[in-house]
Amino acid sequence: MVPLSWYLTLAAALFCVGLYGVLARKNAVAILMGIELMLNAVNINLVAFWHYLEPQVMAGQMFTIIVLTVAASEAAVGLALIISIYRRRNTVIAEDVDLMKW
Amino acid sequence: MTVTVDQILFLITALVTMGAAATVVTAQNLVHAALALIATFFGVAILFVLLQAGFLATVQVVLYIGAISILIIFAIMLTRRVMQDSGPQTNQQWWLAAVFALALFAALWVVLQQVPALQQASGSLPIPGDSLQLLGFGFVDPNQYLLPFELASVLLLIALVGSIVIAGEKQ
Amino acid sequence: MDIGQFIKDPLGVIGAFLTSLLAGIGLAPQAIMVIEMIIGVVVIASAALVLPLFLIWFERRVVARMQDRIGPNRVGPQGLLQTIADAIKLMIKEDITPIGADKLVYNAAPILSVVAIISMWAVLPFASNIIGTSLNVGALYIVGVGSLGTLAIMMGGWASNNKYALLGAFRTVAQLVSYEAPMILSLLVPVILARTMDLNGIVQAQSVWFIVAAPIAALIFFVTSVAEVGRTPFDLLEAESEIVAGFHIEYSGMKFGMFFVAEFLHAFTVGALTAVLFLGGWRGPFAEQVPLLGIVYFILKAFLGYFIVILMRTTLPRIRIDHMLDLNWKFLVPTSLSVIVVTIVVDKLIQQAGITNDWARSGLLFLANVLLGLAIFWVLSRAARSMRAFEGAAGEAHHGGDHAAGHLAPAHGEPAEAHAAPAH
Amino acid sequence: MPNDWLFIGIFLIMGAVFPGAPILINSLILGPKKSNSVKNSVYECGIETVGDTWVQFKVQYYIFALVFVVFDVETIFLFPFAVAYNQVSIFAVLEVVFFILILAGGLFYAWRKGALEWA
Repeated sequence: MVPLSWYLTLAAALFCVGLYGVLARKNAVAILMGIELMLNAVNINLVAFWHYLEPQVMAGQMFTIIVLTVAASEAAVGLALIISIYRRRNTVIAEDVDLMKW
Repeated sequence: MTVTVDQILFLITALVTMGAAATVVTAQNLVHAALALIATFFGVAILFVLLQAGFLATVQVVLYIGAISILIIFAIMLTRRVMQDSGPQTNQQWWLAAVFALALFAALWVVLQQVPALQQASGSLPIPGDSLQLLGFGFVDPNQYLLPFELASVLLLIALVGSIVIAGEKQ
Repeated sequence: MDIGQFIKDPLGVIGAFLTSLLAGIGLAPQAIMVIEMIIGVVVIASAALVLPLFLIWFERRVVARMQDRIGPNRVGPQGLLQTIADAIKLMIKEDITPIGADKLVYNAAPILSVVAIISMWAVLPFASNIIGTSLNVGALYIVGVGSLGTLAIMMGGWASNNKYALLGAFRTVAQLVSYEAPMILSLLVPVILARTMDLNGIVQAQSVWFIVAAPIAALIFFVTSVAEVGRTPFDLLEAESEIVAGFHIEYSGMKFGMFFVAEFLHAFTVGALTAVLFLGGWRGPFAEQVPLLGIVYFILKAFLGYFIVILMRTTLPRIRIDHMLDLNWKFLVPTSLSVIVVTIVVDKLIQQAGITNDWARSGLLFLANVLLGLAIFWVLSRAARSMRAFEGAAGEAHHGGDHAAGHLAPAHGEPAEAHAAPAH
Repeated sequence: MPNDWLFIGIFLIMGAVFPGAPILINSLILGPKKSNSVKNSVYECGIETVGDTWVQFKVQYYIFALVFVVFDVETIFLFPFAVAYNQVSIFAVLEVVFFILILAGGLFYAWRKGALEWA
């Protein structure tokens, strides 16, 4: 059998790759993709814990679906913001949006 | 230690998923990054299958590959600039980000090693055959997850209204 | 081998025979299982891929008859081998990849488009015990692999390095994505009625066909599925007279052929899915006892659906993109939402009232559907009346001037169709 | 259940091999290979290509995809409910009706805002 720690390690690695994408990418859409990776890593964790620790309680799967909902909402609103910024300022580079920067 | 079929499947899936994820954060071309993201989603779906959560695997494909990635590709096309699509796609602090991500991974790994319960979990617990029914019943049971269920619909409503207000304004 | 046993459970007999054969060679049980699965997959997949050869001939003949022509009748008896000749022609065509195309994505797109359709066949119940696999999330699985087809179109259009292909792909994806919403919603209705997502379970629950209990959902499912295939009247993706050919313009040879195969196979799969979800699938006289008879019923019902798709193609004109999207978002989605609400409420009330007879239950649900249909009709006629009054007033104000301005066709270079000015 | 998914996995792989084989036979063996730069250039509509493959898309594409995503997520919640339909009470059904009505409100809002118009 595959030990639980393998899944957790994979999820941690996926989370860190996503985090790198969020921190290092210039393009705002790419930053959002990094966030999606991180949310997926969280989902792997949730499902792995459900499978290994409490398969008769559906909380793990339930939480995963809520995370999916949040991911969908986040993608929808985030991308809408990016499109709006692009139409006003003609850029999708996160660093160029610095009007509020002190 | 012998390697079982399960473990081989897991390792292959994990390798492909991580490779695709690495492409997502390094690809110069954003559309390539989006396609790699789809591959990552698919890899995660296979992991869900290996964890015997078939419903979630299907949801992963329907929702992430069928809906969210389409949204992302549309957004990429709507905000495409020839100038910004070429050249390096990372900012000046990318090395700092890499160090930070690696440090976080190291920290998580150390934590994983120190919790014995995580090493011992064998996955031999029986999976209920009617897990789908349990899930559906849990959604509408006031003693279980009714509140998140209704809140999800409110959240979706807010996301819909907000996105239309933000993206749909006339220039 | 016992003939009676074979008639009852053909797959079981063949499986037992294969198992004993392979065990004789000395293979492990797991290996035998995998080999049997591979054999099953090869049988289903090759059947699904050979089928379009016949479907294309069938469609060409029917379309020709509708248009008072003869159709292909030279190659082979009744022109049956015409498609094979066409396939050979496609095979010896040069395979061109345009300059600047993204090689990997460009080549993966046609394969993915076939995979998306063919994978649906893995869960289709051909008979009571002849089925690829009865997945417990079958209905959702159909939606999931169907969305891979959307992805293939997007990949093909983007990778071709061609403005028109990209535009065609985007229009297509906007259409597919829009029509997927009411399709999933109407797919939910048979799942509610059967209380399972397993397609074989859905068929088994249909002692009374679900088209009786859910006629509106059946209609919406069928129409939206046809839109998903991109057939006339929803063929804006390859409207020959408007845009060049849509997303697959740069493809040649067998890669184009694969998009073609995917379309025809998808059209037939629409018929098959409608048969499974609403027309009782393999159900029919003696289908329980003789599964092979179930296959015949299933194929007949699927062909009925496919035939209606062809009739729609030959009779209806193409609709404009704004009308198409209006039809979807302002009619089909609200209607399917109200169908779901009516179904879950009425079915629960029936259950609470203790009515267990399937005919009584279906009849009551049918009644509810009829009432809902009348209500929808009433709302629509009121909306149409107020719209006419509004347009009439606008026309008076502008002396029949440019009241069509608000309805101008989208700005993607297709000629604005003549806007029929309403009489005032 | 894992066996079902093994079958699906084999099916997906085979489903890729079956259409891939004729394409490979076509491009590697049977098809002629006399390419030149004109033949390989982008076809578009027959005349020579002008400019880069960059077109400004309407934001409308995004809006439709957005509304679709919201309804997709909604159905994900409803499918498990449909499977558990036999056990739930009439009260639970009303909750689901409420759930659907909230999202129908979102659709209604999009409609009134004119977000569902194409032009």
